[in-house]
Order: sequence, then C-alpha cells, then structure tokens
Amino acid sequence: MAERLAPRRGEWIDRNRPLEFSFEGKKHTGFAGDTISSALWVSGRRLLGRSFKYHRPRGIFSFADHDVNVMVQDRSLLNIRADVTPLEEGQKLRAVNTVGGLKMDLGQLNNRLARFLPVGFYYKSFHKPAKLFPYYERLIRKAAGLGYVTPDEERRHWGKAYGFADVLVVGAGPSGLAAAAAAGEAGAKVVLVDENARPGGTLTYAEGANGGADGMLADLLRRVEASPNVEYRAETVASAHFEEHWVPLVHREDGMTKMRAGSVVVAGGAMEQPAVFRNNDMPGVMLGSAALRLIHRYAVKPFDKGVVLAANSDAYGVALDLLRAGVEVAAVVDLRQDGEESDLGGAVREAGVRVYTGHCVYEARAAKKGLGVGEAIIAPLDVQNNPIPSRAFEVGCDGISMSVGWAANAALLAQSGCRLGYSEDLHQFVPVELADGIFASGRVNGVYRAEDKVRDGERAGILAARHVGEGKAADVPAEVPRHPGPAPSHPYPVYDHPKGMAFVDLDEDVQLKDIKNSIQEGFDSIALVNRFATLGMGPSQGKHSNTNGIRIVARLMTKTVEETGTITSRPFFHPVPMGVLAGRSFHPARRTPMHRRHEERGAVFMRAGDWFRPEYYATPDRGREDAILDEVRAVRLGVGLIDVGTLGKLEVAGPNALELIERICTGKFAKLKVGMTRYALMTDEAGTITDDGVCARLSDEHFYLTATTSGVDALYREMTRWVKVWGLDAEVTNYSNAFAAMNLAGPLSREVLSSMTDLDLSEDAFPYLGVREGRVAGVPARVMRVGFVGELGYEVHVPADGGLHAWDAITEAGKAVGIRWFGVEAQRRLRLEKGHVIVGQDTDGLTNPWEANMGWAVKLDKPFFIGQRTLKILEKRGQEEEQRGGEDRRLIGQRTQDRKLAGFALVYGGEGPRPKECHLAIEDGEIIGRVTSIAYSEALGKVIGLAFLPADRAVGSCFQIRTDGGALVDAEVVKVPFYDPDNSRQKGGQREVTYQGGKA
Amino acid sequence: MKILNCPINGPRPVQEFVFGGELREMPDPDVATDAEWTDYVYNRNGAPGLRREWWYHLASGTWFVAERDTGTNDVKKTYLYGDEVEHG
Amino acid sequence: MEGAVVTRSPVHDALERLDPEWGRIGPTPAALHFGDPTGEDVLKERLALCDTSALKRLGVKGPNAHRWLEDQGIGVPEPANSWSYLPDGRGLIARLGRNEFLVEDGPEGTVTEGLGNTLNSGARGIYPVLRQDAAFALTGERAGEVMLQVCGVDFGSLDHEARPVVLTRVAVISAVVLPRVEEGTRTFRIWCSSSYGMYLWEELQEIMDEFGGGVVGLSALYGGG
Amino acid sequence: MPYRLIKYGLSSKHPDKRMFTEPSGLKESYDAVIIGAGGHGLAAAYYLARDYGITNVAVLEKSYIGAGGTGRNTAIIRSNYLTPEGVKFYDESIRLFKDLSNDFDLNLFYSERGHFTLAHSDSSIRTMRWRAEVNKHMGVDSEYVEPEDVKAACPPIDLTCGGDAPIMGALYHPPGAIARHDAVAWGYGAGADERGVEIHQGTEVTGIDVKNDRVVGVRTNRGYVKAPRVLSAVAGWTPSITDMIGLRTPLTVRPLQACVTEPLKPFLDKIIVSGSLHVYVSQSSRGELVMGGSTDPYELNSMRSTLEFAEGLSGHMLDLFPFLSNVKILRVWAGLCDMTPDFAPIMGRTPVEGFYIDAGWGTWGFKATPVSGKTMAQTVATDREPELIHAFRLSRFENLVLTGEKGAASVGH
Repeated sequence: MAERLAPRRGEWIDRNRPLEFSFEGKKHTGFAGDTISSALWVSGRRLLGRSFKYHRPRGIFSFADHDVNVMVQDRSLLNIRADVTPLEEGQKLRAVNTVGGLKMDLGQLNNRLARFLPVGFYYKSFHKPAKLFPYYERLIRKAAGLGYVTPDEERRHWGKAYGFADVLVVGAGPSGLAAAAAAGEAGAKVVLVDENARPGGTLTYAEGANGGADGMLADLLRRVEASPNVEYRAETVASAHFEEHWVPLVHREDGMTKMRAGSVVVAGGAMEQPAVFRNNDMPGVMLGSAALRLIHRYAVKPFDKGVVLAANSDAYGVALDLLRAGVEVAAVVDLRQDGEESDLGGAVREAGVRVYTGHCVYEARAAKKGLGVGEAIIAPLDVQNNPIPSRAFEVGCDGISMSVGWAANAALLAQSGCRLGYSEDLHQFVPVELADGIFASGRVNGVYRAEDKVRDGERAGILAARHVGEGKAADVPAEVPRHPGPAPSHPYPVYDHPKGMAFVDLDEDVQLKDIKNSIQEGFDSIALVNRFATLGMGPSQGKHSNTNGIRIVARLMTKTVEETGTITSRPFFHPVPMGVLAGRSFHPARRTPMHRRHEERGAVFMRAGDWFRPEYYATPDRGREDAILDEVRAVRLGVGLIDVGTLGKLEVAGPNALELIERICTGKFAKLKVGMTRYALMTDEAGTITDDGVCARLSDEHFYLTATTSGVDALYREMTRWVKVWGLDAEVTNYSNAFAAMNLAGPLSREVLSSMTDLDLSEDAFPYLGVREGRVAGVPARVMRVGFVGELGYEVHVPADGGLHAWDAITEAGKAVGIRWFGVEAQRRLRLEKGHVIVGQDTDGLTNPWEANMGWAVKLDKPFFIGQRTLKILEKRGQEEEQRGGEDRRLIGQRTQDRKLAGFALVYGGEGPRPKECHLAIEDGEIIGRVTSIAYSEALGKVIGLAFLPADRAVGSCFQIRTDGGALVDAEVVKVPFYDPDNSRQKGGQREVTYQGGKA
Repeated sequence: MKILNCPINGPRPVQEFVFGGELREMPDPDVATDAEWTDYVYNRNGAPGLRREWWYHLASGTWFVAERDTGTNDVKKTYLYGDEVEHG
Repeated sequence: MEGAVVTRSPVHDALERLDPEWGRIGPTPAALHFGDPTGEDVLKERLALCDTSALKRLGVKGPNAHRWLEDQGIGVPEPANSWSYLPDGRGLIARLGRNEFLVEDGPEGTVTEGLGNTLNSGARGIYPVLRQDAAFALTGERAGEVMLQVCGVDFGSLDHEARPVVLTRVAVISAVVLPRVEEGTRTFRIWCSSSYGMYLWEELQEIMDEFGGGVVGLSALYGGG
Repeated sequence: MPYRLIKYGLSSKHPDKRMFTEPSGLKESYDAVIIGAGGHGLAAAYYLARDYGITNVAVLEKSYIGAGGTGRNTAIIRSNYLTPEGVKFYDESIRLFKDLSNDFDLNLFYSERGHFTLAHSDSSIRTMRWRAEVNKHMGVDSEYVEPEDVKAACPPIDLTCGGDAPIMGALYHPPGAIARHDAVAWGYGAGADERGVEIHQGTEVTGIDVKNDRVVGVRTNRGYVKAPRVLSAVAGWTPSITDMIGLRTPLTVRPLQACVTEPLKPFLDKIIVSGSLHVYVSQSSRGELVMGGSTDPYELNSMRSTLEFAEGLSGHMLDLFPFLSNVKILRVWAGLCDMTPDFAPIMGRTPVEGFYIDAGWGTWGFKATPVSGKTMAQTVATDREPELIHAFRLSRFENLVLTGEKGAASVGH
C-alpha cells in the first residue's frame, strides 16, 4: 500500500487540508492540491479506468491530459479528466464506460474477444443479413460513449469576455516565463497562461534532469512578478489559434476570454511519448514525466519497484529521482546501443542500478493477482533495433517508466499556419517557418537544456514585443541552437510482438497491427489510417499517439516521416464545454413603445425576426378563433386599432430622391403628387419580388417609404449601396425604429381621429391614399390613408417616444364607439378578404410580379428599375410560348412558369376538413398548385383563400385541395377582392356591409 | 476572428460587417443581349483569388470595397467606392 | 381632448419598477434618483448604469451639415467619429462617421431646441435626422470589465484625448459608444435603437449585478436634481 | 457472432485483401477521366464500370480518397425536399443507399434514425407543411407534426428553447438516416477498383484541353492524359476546374463548419435540425454528438474553422438541450460548399462537348452520392441526361427556369 512521501519543497498539496471523496463507492482521502488521480494513486488504487473498445484495465499513463485512461463521472459532471482535475471535498466518482462497475466490468469480455474485433471490424460485419443489422446496431450503440448526460440538469452559464494583449505567451515553463518577463520588460502588455495549477513547467518536477533548477524558477518568477506589464493566468488553456491571433483562453470556472494578441509566443513545451510494446497500457506502465509529477508535485510514490525504459538523458534523471523517492530501481533498460554518456548516466551506475543498453521492454506482464504490472520482459535489440525474444529475460517490478522521447506541443503553431518539419537529428517536429507574429521557444522549438530554454524564451519574448512595436532598444539575443548532443527522442521506440496488444493509441485501443492491417487493405496514407484505424481520433486527439503512428506508417510505407506528413491539428487543444463556448449567448429582442399595453391586454405575441407583435388579444371567455373574429368584426363594423410599428420605414430625401425610388421600385412615381401615396413593389435583378410597401410624397424631394418588417434592413442596405454606385444626390435614412406606427381602421375611424388632430379629415381635404403631416393627440404625426384592411383607415406614424401617448389617446377617444385593438392575425384575414398579397407568405423565393397578379404595379415602359431587364425577357418568352400554343405547360409543383395567384372559396357546406396554408391543389393526381393563404371570412360566410394555380383557371372553375389526412375538398376560383369589390369602403364611401355571420 | 478595416471606422471584427458579394459592373440593360444579362444576374467568379468585394459596416451603415483573396482570406486593402485610397 | 403630451424613455417601465424619484426633461419623465443619493454616488464610482434617454437630442446629416452647425455657432469636432462638448459644457456633439452629427443636451440644456427651430428640411445638403435613441451611461471603475463582456472593441487602447466615438456592436446589436472620463469617473455613453432599448438595458443590468453594480438616476450623473 | 468476425478470430494473418490496388503510373489515355475521388466521383466510376462496362477510367484526386466533402459532412441522409424534382431525386438516392452495404459487402452503418426539422415561426411552419405535402404526394414518408410529437420522440429536448424561440411544430421524416460517410467513398472506390478503374491519389488536374468545343485531354501534375470524356465531381473546387475551360456557372463557395463532442452514452436517437437556430445534430454510433450549422457568412475557398462558429452553435445547442453545458466539443473542422442560387445541384452536359459537370452540392451532397453517381454515369456513358436530373441542368439559369429548392428561403441539411 503506497503512502505519501515526506513533505518536499515545492509540493503542490496542502497537507493541512484533507479532502474526503469516493471512487466506485469506496471512500478515500486526499489533500487540497491533489488531482483526482494522484489522490487515488496514493490511496493504492491502480485500476482507475477501462479502455474504450476492449475495456482493458488502465491506470495513470501520461498524467498530463495527453491520454484519457482515467475519465470519471461525478454525478451530472461527465468525462472528467481525473489526471488534471483538482480533487474536491465530497466528490462521488465513478469510472465512465464500465458495465457493472470498474472491477467486474463485463465489457472486458471484448478484451478476450479482441482477436475477433480487428481494425475496422465494424465496417466488415453486422450488415448481413440486412434484417439483423438493427439488432446489432442497438448493441453497438449501447456499448458506445463514455460518460452519460442527465437531461434534468439545468443549463450552466459562464461569462465570456473579450481580451486584448500585446503579447500572449502560452506556457509558463522556463522559456515561457523568460519570454513573458523579457516582453514585459521591453514594455509590452503581456498575458501569460499555463494549463497547470502552478508555473514552472519541467522545473517543477524534473529535479534530476535539471539539478538545482528551483533556483532558476525562483529567479524567473521574481522577474515576472516584478514586471507590472505581465498578467499571469494559471489553469488557463490556450485552446486554439484562429485568424489574426485570436486565441480562446479557457478556464474551468471563469469561462472563456477571447484573447486578441498582437503577437503570440508558443512555449508549450513537449509532450512525452510512450514506447510501443505488448501490454504497454497496463496499470503501472507510465511515462517518466508522469512518475516525476507524482513524486515532486504530489509526494506520491509512483511504484515501489520499477524498471526504467530509457532512450534519453531524462530517463536517468527519472531513475535518480525515483531512487531519492525511495523507489527500488530494478533496472534501467536503454534502447540505445551505447547508452547514456552524460554524468547522469554515471550517477545512475554509481547508485548501483543495473543498466541494460541496447535492450527493450518486450512485454509487460500482469502480477499474479491484480491487474497491474508484475514483471517486465526485457529483450536485447539487434543492430536494426529489432528485439531478440529468444534471449529475453524477466525482471520483477510493479512499475515501468518510459522516457523514450518527446513530441513538440505544436498545435497552436500548426493552426496559426507555421510550417513544421521533422528534424532527423532530434526525431521530432520543429517549426521551420513561422507565421507572422508567431514565435516559438523552448522544447517546442527543439531546445531542451534549462538554461538554453531561458535564453530561447528571452529571444522570443523580445521579438514578440518588437512585433508590436515595443522594446526596439533591447538587443535581441542570438539564436539558441537546437539541442546539441544525443537526441532527446528515439527514432522508433516500437517493438512488435506476435501476440499483439502493443498499443499506439490508448484512447481508441489502436494496436500496432491495426496500422499494419490498414495499410495492407490499401489505406496507405497517414490521413486514411487516421480515419480507418481511428488513430488519433479519440478524446486526447493523438497527443500520445500521432508521433508513433506517423513513424509506423512511414516505416511501413518506406518513406521518411517528413514525406509521410502529419495529422491536421484541429481546434480545440483540450476540448471545451459547450456552456463555456456559448457564454451568455445573447438573444436580442425588439419591442414597440406600446409593448407594455399589449402585455396588459393579454396579447398573445408572435416573433417577427427580433420583434414581438401581438397575434391577437386573448379574452377570458373567448377562444383564439372567436377572439380573432371579434377583432375582424370590430374593424368591419366599427373601428379597430393595430400597432404596425414594426413596419419598415425609410426616409428618402434630396434632389435625386425621386430618381432613386424610380430605379428601386417597379412602378412610376414621377407623377405622384405631393401629399399622396402609391403602392410600391420591389424586385431583385432576377425579377423576383423582394418587398413591397407604400411610397408617400411629402414634398418634391422628400419621400417616406414603408416596407415589410423583415425586408426593410436589406432594402435599406441595397438602396444606400445603389446611391453610391449610381452617384445619386439622395439621403436614405432608416426610420423603422424612430417612428411608432398604428393603423386606425374601420367606418368609425374618422370620427375617432377627428377628435384629436389638427388635420382636416374631410374627404376632399384628406382623400383616400393621401398623406398629411400634423398633430395627433399633440404629437407630431404623419398620417396616411391606406386601404390594406379594406376600410376607411388612417395609418398614424409618430416619433417612437410619443407612440404610447398617441396610442393611449386614440384608445381613450375610441372608447365611446367601442374601439377594439386587433392583432396581426385579424389584419391578415381583413387583407385576405381584400385579396391583398403578403410578400413572403403569398410569394416564395421565385415569384415574379405577374405570378402574384401584380403586373399592374410593374412598368416595363419606364427607363429602368432593378429587375426590369429580366422581366422583359420573361415577358418576351411568355409571348413566344403563347404563340407556340402553350404546349409543354404542365405545372410541376411550384416550379411552373405560368402559375398565378388566384382567389378561391371552399364550396363545401357545413363541416369538413379545413385546408391549411401550403396544402396542395390537386388535379388528376397531379400537383397543380398550392394554397398560400386561407381563412374563414365571417363577412362572406365562407372559407376563402389565395392559391397558386395554373394561369388559365377562369373564375368559376373548380379544383381540389388535399387536406391533412389526404381528404380532397372542392374549391371554386372566385374574383378578388372577395369583399367590397370596388373598394368603395376604404375610399370612404358608405356602402352597406352585407355581413353574413354564422360559421363554416 | 477575422478583422476588416473599415475606411471610416477602422479595424473591426468581421461580425460587425455584412458581406455584399463581388463588385460587378452592371451591363447596360438596353444594350446587353439576353445571354449577357442572365450571365450578369446569375453567374459568379467562385474560384479562389483576389477579388473586389462589397462590405457593409452595420453600426455605421458604411458600404466600402475590400480587395480580398478568397483563397487565403487575406484582405489586401479597403477603400470607399470610387476612391481607391488604401486603408491597410 | 389634447392632453399634455408625455413622451417616454424606451426603458421607462424598467425604471418605474425601481420606483425612482421622478423629474422631467421637457415632456419626458426622467428618473433622478433611486433611493439615497450618497449611495448612488458610491455606486457611480464602482459600477453603475444610468438611463439618459430623456435627454434632448437632435440629429443632422448631409454634405453641408458640418457648415450649417458652425453657422449656428456649434464647435464641430473635426475628425470623423469624434466628439466635443457643446458651448454650455454639459451637452455634447458627436460626429458619426463623416457627415452625420448627434447633438445631445445636458438635462437643462437648450441647444437642440434652438437648432431644431432653425433646421428646415428644405435646405440643400442638410438633412434632419429624427433621433429616437435608447441612451445609457455605464460608469465606474468596473465599467470597462462590463464592456468587455458585451463588446469586441479594445477601449483601453483608444486615445481618450482624441475624444473617440465608436460605432460598433454591443451585446450583438448596433450601438454608438462614447468612452470618456466625467469628473474623474470612467464612463461609457451608449446609444442604441429605441426598439432594442429594453433588451440592452436588461442585459447590462444582469451583467452589472454580477460585477456588483447598480442603477443610478440622472442626477447622480449630472448632479443637482 | 457474425461469421466475418469469427474468420478474423481463426485466421492467424489479417484475412482482408487490399481495397485499393497499389498506385501505378498514369496511362496515356482513358475512355473517361473523372476529376475527384470523393463519393460522387467514385460512385460515377463504379456505375460506369458496373452498368456500362466502361472500365478504362481514371479517377484523379489531388489529395486522398474522400478528402473533401465526403469525409467532412455530418452524414445525414434524407429525401424530404421541397420540389417534386428534388424529392424524386433524393428518394432514389435513399433507395440505392439501402442496398449499398450488400453491394459492397461493407457495413456503411446506414442507420434510420428519423429526422425532425423544427419550426420556430409561423412562416417556417408553412414551409414545413409545404414540404410535407409535396413529399407525401411523391410517396415519401414525411409529415408535419406538433411540438408534443417532437417531445414524445425526443424527450430531452426543451420545447421552449430557453423561452426565446419556442418550437411551434416540425417536419418529421422517419426515413431520415445517418451513415459512415468515409465508408461510402471506400465502398464505391473498392468496387470501381475491383472492376479495373484506376484511382490516382495525389494527382492534381492543372488544365483541361479543349479542341473546337470538345474535350480532348487533361493535364496533371503527373503528366498529360488523353480523354474524350471528362466528368468534374469536385464540389467546392468546381469553379477552379470550370475556369480551366472558360465555363461560367453561378457557383459561389462558402465554408460549412461542423464539430463533434466527446463520446457520450446514447441519449439522442433522432436527427434534429433547426433552420432558424442554425443547428443540426445527431449522435453517432461511437456516442459523439455530430453537429453542424449554416454556411459561413461570406464567401471563402479555404477550410479554416472559426471560434464564432463554435460559440454560435453551442449557444443554439443549449437552447435545445440546456443540460449539455458541461459536454465538451472535441474537434471543429470545415468543408467547402459550392452554393447555387436555387439550392439545387448542377448536373449534366455542358456547352463543351464531352465535359460533364456534377456540382452545386452546397450542403446537401453526401445524401445524393449514389443517385448522382448513377445518373452521371448514365450521362457520361450515353451523352444524354436521364429525366431524373433534367431540372438540374446548368442551362436553367440562362433560361430563367430555376428549381426553387430554396422555397421561401428555408435552410436545412
């Protein structure tokens, strides 16, 4: 049973703060400062997780979030990476992805069956016979996944801030600290981040390797603290590099800072890489750096008796640190024929440790009882680096540490567009061409000795500061040569075994033989192996597997590593929670000045873009349909008031104002008199209807143009762009927000309005389609007589801040005559009775004006308007087709070239299925059209609507509409407007209404 | 995040802008053949390369021209329509 | 039945819920104080949000707007997107882009009224712009942090001597931001479309609560009241 | 346990032979050259060889098999389109998809999950019903459903979407499926390879030779090959190819980004799409959530990814599934979409004799892989377009007869 080592200088744990937690139901204690894994390891737990595919037993491996052997769940918190997640009081932890618990995991059956589940096996099976696949699939889906989600969990909100720095330094190891200090001293505003709880990097654990290093660390920290320009952020991950030095900095608790840096120093160091041999994934087999972190940061003994697999000096540092920690080092097994020549090598030998040079660990074997290492099988290597199993021997141990090489932590470099090359001296990728404003230092740059790293950091820091124009004075230290002497990395620490289980990627249980087989099947490039064998696809994104994977592919393809290439490094470096990325996720909402009144009156709102609009006003005793009919009736028989403030409203003024409108709208406006309005229709260059509204002429050079709620922003943008292109002297202003607007409609509207305005509302003074400027309820107003709903009506536009006042005043004045507020739905029905088209509902993405029966609004004989040229072509083709006698005019859905919007009424008496908008018109089993609007009209006592139908359908002809459930109902084409055909009512005539009442 | 340099408002994140498509000369509708006109209406230059594009700064309502390489997303320069003065 | 006209701030309802001490600027009710004025002064130094929508505003644009303003005796800020104080030292004039101007009076200012009377739409190259903004002030040491939560502009890097005006996005909607120091207090003046006023007010208030700020009245900002 | 797996267990050596033969040199001439070894190109090669016996074919790929859209899409398959032409076409694709695993003897994991397209506004409700009606008319299983039905089929979903844009209804399409996208390309590739088609990876087309409006050959970084027939099946890279012969098209190119989360235990059975929230999501058989959004807001021919995408997508995902706050996004990537004005593809012959185009695949190319392969093979073999793709001819733009898949401008993948 392992226990804590004696207190040591610089340890990260607080022995005065013990924490209770449980793992797989068993209680344990650790200290504040522990990670979950260190606390479990010190408690003697060795089996900490199960692998994804074979459910093999797993323990601490990289202990740096470069593998996901130890992924746990704490209630609703899932996929916690235990190696690097702080221990907390009361955590209730379970390993993810086990069937019936970690120890007895039934999933380990897959391990026994491993030989039956080779690379890509799921592509090769389960599909025959086809009818069985769904059954297999259910099993496979059940087996998938790691942690589980808890759907009743509430959304967690993180803040999210923008951040700005001259220089961002990623990594607070020796070179990062030096870079930050140097840049700061040069006068640059520096942000320094490191994903670890404390700064120092290798200086906080590799004691043997850099003897007396903590003196160096102390100095560097002093310098950084001394510089007011440097802000250091611990436990913060630089998660990616996006365009223009845009780097999300992610903190588990504080959320994300979207950092924009002038320049970036990447000092992320290197990630230690494993050796590949049989059972190299067994609990107790770990990277040398993992063992060191356990010892120095957490005072945890990694194992009692260990074998050190070596291919560089670091290994000997590990051996010495192990000895100091009281670990018996059974052997150092050095892959290199001539072993370690440095003093470290000597020191290890002096300590009486048996060193085997030119040997490898050929296999790890489990202890008799238990799932951890029991012995290492050691085999000599021939000169080609191949093991000689016949001469293998075994050494008893409960741990194997691997120090065979490193991979540059170059994700950010790659994402920023730096070119990386494989150094055959160092056997690692190093930057060969840096992107603009990006600098690399330390091990990522191939610089390994502590003092060299500091010098390299100084250099990068000063260059980074200069890039943003700081510290011109400071002289740049000379280039620091890449690591001299024997390479820190072995070129090919990969040892095959006939029985397999030599793992390259632990996340995905990818074995050496899987890569061989992929290539045998023709997936003979790193990209295809990556996809077929899922190499590097797992949660740690190849941090511990890509390097060996590429080497293996290169070897098998007899190419160099350089030729073989790399696996694209994609965001994110460590995965980021969706809640952190989402941050506050703003949801903008637009309200009219009358919004509060609508709420008070029980309006049921509907969204139109960001706008809230009352669909109708709910009344306690009436349902939706009745409430809407009441509103419609009020407008037809009395007076109603609707908030139309969301309408688009554009001010067009200047000498060329008229010219601009003529070119944007399809109609003619030159003869439009001051004080009058005219319908305005807009098309795009393809002749498709894009928007419509009313154009009011306030003076010769001053127009007020309304547009649809959803269309106005685009229309405004286009108009301002054309003003530039055409060089017109006109100003367009978007007043959609500045003006509140309401439509007072109904036979009694004049009576209501007259009581509160200085305008003369008499028919001659203010005729139909007139526009006047005056005061309404004391508020300066633009009033237009429009006929959209087909009654006498006044659209009143007032400055937004006076909107509520005017609304209240009109409502008050209307009380006497029973004024009623009406919503969008009632308005839709009122205009439908008039056969008016709603752009976007009765038109689609391809509708031209003729199809929408709006040919009358299109003037092809005027000089120009957007879309005119295309419409001329269409007109010409139409005539040609006419002459061809219109054969080949079969209507296909809505892709017809000669469809037209037609009014129709249902002919059924009494009850029956009611067609809905977008139900189809059917004839001889073919689609001949589509309903675009439909509603019950109380005025007419009928269900009426608009539909796209073949152009030749005459009034009185019948067709059928297929309703929900497939029943066909009969409809008859009728003339529009359905109601008040000669529009006398909106023109102020007092024609009697025939109001049918009753219901369909 | 991509930065665009608005000639009036200076460098801003690309979300402050609306993309207005390639800057294209409208053929004279009275002279152009039907084929030339429909080519103008529908056909585009989709291949990567340096292009003059319309961009619109939402908050200020500023239209301007950006010379952007659609292969690399590098913006060579930006200027107001009709004035080719460089703005970075 | 023409009662006295009452115009309202876009966030009038939100202010009302906090039961302020009301005053008036012209026809517009303005919240002068929320509770104890000294408390507001403390908030204002730390972090506070103030509705300034009630202040009188006038907009004018066009190629000749610049000259016209000078003819009216208004010192016009020269560079595009900059601002300066009105002669009374309380109000301000902001140049939006090159040819558009936003004039805003202090609580008791009369400049906009004077201009409004002489501004007629007929004049060549001068176009009045109806301003109907939601206008807020965000003040205090932590105001900068709040802005970093909602806006991608690096205000820290701007030269405040040059009196910059920034047309940008705040909480993903378009807005005009004027960063300045008022009597030693860090302040961001923000103008956005009135229809978004309530939305932006609520977003800013929510974030301010996290940062320990609060709402203050117009008097806290301008004194008096 | 399936026989195939037992075979693995019992054989000492890995029993599978190469799916793709060893790379060789280019021949001097081919009966047909297909540019692009993505799903579409390889499918066309497969059907050319299988159905028309045309095997002297080279597929030229500048990168590796399936490197483009094939390996980058989110593998959603559906046929609930808006136009009858679209519905017929994609429905045929689904029919073919279902047999592929057997044709190839390769498990594509074709998995019918059921596909919901959510409506958050009355206008999108109209579009959903419109699609449903056209689909049903064409015999495609597709129905407009109410929010309760969405909840019943997908209990974890938040119908209120955080209160902001409530779900008001949806289009339900039971046949909506997902599949292993890489395997589709591999299957077609292996099948074509088996029949003698040559697949040349790392072979970039640098020019196309045309003599009196007729294709005669193709220049590549590995030399010149004669070919009387050339099919361009390179989706997002099409404009560069068409420029080589001066062919004008309406195509513009935008990146479409996608991402996956860490593997989770299965909780999401259905494919959920929301046009207005710019989200589509399904859970793979590995347990990852595979998610995408809408194309980037401006044209770009590079596959960089952006933080804005991940931020926006996450926000919208949490509107639908608030409990996913702690779920981590593992990987973000991008593909290139060649967009058309009417959201329908461009397929068939061109003014240049012998040059055939298969493009305009925007965000909807993967689901069309089999049917585009089949119809383009027929077009190349017979120099005539099958009726199924008449609506997709390039000439429709000049003729002002668009196909209107965009409808009232609604998005979906």
